[in-house]
Amino acid sequence: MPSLFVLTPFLLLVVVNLPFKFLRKQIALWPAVGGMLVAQVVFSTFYPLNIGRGIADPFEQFFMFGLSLDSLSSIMLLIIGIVAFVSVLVASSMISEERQVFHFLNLILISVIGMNTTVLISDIFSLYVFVEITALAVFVLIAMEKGKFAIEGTFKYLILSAVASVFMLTAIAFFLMAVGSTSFAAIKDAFASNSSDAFLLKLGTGLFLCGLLIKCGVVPFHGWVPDAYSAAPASVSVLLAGVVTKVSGVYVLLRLFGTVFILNAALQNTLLLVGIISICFAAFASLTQTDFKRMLAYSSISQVGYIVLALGAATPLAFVGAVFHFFNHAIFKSLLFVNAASLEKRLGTTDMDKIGGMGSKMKVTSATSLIGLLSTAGIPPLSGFWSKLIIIIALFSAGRPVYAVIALLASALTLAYFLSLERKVFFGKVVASPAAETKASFGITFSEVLLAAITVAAGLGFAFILNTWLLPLKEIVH
Amino acid sequence: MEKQLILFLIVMLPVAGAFFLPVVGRFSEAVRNRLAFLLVAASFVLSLTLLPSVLNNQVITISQNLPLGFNFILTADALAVFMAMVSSFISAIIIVYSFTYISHYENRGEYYLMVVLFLGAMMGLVFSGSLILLYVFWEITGITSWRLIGFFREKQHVLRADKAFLMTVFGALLMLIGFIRLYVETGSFDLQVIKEAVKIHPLSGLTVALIMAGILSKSATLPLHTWLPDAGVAPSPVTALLHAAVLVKIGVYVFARLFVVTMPLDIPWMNVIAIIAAASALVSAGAALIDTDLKRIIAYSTISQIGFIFLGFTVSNEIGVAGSLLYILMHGLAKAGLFLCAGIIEQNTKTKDITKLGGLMYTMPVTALSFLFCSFSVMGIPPFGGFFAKYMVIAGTLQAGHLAIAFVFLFGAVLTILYLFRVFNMVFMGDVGSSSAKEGSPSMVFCVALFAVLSLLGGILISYPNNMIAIVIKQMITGSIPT
Amino acid sequence: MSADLSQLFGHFMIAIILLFIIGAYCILASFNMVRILIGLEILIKAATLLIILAGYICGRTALAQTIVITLIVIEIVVMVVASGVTLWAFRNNESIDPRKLSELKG
Amino acid sequence: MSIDIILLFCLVLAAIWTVMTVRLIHSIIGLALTSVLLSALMYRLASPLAAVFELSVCAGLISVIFLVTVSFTQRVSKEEMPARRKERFVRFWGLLFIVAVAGLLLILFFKAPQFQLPPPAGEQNVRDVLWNLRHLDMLGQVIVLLAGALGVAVFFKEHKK
Repeated sequence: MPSLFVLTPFLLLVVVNLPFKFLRKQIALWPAVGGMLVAQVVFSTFYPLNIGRGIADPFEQFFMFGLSLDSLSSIMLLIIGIVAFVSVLVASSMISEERQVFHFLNLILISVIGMNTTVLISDIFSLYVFVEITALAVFVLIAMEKGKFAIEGTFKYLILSAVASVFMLTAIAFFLMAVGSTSFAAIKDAFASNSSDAFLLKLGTGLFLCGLLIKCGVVPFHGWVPDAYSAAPASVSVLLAGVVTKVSGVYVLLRLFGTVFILNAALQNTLLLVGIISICFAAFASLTQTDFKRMLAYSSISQVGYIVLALGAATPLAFVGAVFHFFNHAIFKSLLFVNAASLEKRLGTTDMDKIGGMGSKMKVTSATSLIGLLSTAGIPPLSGFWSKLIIIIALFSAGRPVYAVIALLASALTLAYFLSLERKVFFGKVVASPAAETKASFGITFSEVLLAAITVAAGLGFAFILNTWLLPLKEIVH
Repeated sequence: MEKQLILFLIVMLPVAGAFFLPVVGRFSEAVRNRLAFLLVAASFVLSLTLLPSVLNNQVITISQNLPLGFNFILTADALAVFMAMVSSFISAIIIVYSFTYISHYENRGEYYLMVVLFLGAMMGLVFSGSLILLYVFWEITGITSWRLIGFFREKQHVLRADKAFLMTVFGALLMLIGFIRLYVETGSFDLQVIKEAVKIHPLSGLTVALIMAGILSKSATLPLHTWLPDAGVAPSPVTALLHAAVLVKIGVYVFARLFVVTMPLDIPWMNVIAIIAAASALVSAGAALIDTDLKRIIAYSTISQIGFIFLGFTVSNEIGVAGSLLYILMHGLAKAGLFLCAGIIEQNTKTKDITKLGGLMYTMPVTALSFLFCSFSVMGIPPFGGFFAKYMVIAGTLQAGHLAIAFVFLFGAVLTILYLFRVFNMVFMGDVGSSSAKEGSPSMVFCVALFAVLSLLGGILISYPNNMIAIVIKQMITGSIPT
Repeated sequence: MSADLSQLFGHFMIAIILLFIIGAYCILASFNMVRILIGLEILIKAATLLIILAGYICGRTALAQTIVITLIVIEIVVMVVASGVTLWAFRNNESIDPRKLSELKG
Repeated sequence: MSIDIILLFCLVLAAIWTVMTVRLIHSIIGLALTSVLLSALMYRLASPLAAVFELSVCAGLISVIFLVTVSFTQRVSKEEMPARRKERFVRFWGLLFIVAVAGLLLILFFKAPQFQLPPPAGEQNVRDVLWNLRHLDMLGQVIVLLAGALGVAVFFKEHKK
């Protein structure tokens, strides 16, 4: 079963690249990729409900992939499916040139393969390989239009990501040296056995953490995030902000530091500190932004801070909260980036000083952005509230009340900058825009409504999500 | 079983129904308006049907266990039903008033959505039996009032709406910290569990202070009161709803629910809160004396009266608490009437500045009379309802032996009389200021007159509410103070 | 044996750490995008050497070699993409000085 | 042991030259040289297959890529050269100093044996490992090459249009 999530997109990738003219027609390409992603969403939803478990994996005999599917992977697959689907939807209404469509879909497929494999893997080097594949596909995606900003954003992202990779490689080398293997199980055993190579393990953990913090884009290493997010084309920024940096940075952090490595006190404190600084610094930084997408990027840094903070608490409940926040954040941040795409398509800009009074003209965008913003700020009953609440309760229970209080009060800051955004963009006087005003496309409107619905549903039905995916996580956390 | 269904419907009808209103509004405005009224009225009628069993000392509970102790619990006891009836009744009349008031503005669909959702959230808050549910509904009222204050979309309005939202959310976050501390100490958000746990381990002062911060911010009491006068930019029915009937009473109600019923506070805490309430009452009464904006004056008056309600709860004897409950009812009726009058005046004269108004007595006599009646009730002049409430609160204070505080409040009451007479004098007496003024639409005037009449009847027929409150008190006090 | 390996490890570590310093310095101090990529290459070289060394020390040279082979394939593709980006940065700005890129942002 | 130390020394020197040299072409040649030395070290560390890969791909292919990039982008006139040289030397003097100090410190640090290293385990054939145990990495290589091909298509092909 797990290898299907890798092989299906791979087969599709091969088919798309076969030299038949009719296969390249847009009419065949969009539905194929979209359908594949919908299938992924459906399967990853049903799997934890015990429906898909009976199906034997026919490929397991031929390939020794060593993939494993647990509830953490399955919720990640769900997120990847949803966000990639939305990104494809948005792109379908923004890209029309045939060559570009072809490139875009190929790269999307590659990045989906990369992310799917990343979340299923149980070997630390293969993990690196697929994180790198995802990153590569995304570099090309961001730079695809080759504008000045796009190229600059890509270059910054590329260099920092490569430096992060070097950190991770060095760490992998130390693990190999200490353990003699690169599989998660062996590394976990080495941590548990407390052998004489403890120094090498510690060194590796520290280096890996550095690499991952760059990939996550949390505060001391956040320089590339706003550039890359705002430079990318609309559909790509949805993918990038929604899943790519989350899977290749935050997921790996969750997987390794939550379930494989054993955190000592110093590491916990580091994570807590990095988390809280990210939350506060990025929230303040976003207060001063004038570009919609850059503001969202800083908000993203701040929200990732919550996940890192929860990981620092190092309790199963905090881990549950972190994964829940991951899910919510992926959904509502994608929603907000789709809103930005909608504004960009309509007005040709995302500069908030040049936009105003769109509330009456773009009703769907306005309403759904409100849901996204309130959810980000953690206002109940939307989904963001529950995950933040769990994280904060976990911090309290773990005996870190100061961090909990700061994290909670930072939501007021989040609310403040989002209210100012809302005021500038959707209320106030209508500012005349130079670009021709076109009607919002079906693809964008549909994805806005879809993501907003998921946000509301996850808020009202948080119990279902907790019971299905998240509470079982407590077993895999040590 | 059936009672539980009713309880569920009281909350869910307006909450879920609200979202259909904009959809219905696309086809027919009239149907939407009536549906909005029906949803709110249904809440009132259904609460009324719960009354007999609740007065028989029954407690109706719906409980659904959810993971991590975030249980969904609705509890209907006498206090909750009383509060629900008061707010849903006032809201229903306000909706009738807004049929014509709001009919020539944009975004009507959003208006009805927010008002009905607000009422639904209020019902949920009143009946919620777990802290987390209470917090959820608390924030929903925050969201809806934010959109309602910024209803006219002008820059200044939106800024003030944001300010109100931020202040209440900040307070609510502090309160949430208090809730989480309780949760970590007792392992549950369930009020019943907490009630038992608190009997063994008394509350820590920090938790009380944090929760109080939330309550004070929502009920616009002294240190956190500035958002309320600014919120006067909202449409008048909204301000009536927010200030008088529902929003600020949330804080008072939660105070009663948590600190009178569930986990009674110590005497020193009660004294501190009484002093805060006294300061709040005096300062805002002073502000009301000098302000010239009609709606701001009434808003300051609300802050001042909220002080009285707090006072009644803090003395924690039967007569004081009964006075506070009566106060919630009477003040709600009278203050809603005042705001709706202000709405009529504002709409017909296009100004809220009382120095520019005058002589409206002759052009809008019914409104003038209603305003006077409602003012009498707020001032506490017998035989209006407000008199009995004020009398009982101060009597309770004296009975508890707080002579000084009672005097301060008496002074506050005198100030109330002063500033309300000043307003009445400047708006309705004297020369005819603007000639174009005329009486509002029939349905609006009817609503105003209804509130005025009810304020009077509430006083004359004081025995009916009083009997009911007596039962409520019995349940509250016997539940809270073990004898 | 153990002491021998340990000494070997020491010598190699000195060289590897120096390579890391050189590469990092090159990335930080260069005003040319191609030079930044060269610095990156040196960093990756150091990591490669470390992996091979690790394989040798723990006696899993086969594993280390497969890892390095995959790593080299990834490395070259990264460099191809990075060169493409550099090329377009030059076409957009007539310069491959990263300082000029940052000035554009404002 | 001694040849290893000489190779390591040369490796570091080559890297320094790569970074310090003024002309980009020299830099690229220096990088290739570094790769060659690295591959020799790999051979010494019982990893011949990886060494061959390093030699052919890194020393060969990457140099070619860089050369192509430089030939597209490098348009420095002859007159600018002396100024550039001066600028570079000023900028990189710090490197020499840092490397010297760090080298000394590291030599002192690693003098005493620090680590308890595990004894070498049984050896496996590279082909077996690559083809039988690490299918996922093979798949990864295929996909990475595809991504690279797309990158080439996006960045280099459009130019002809």
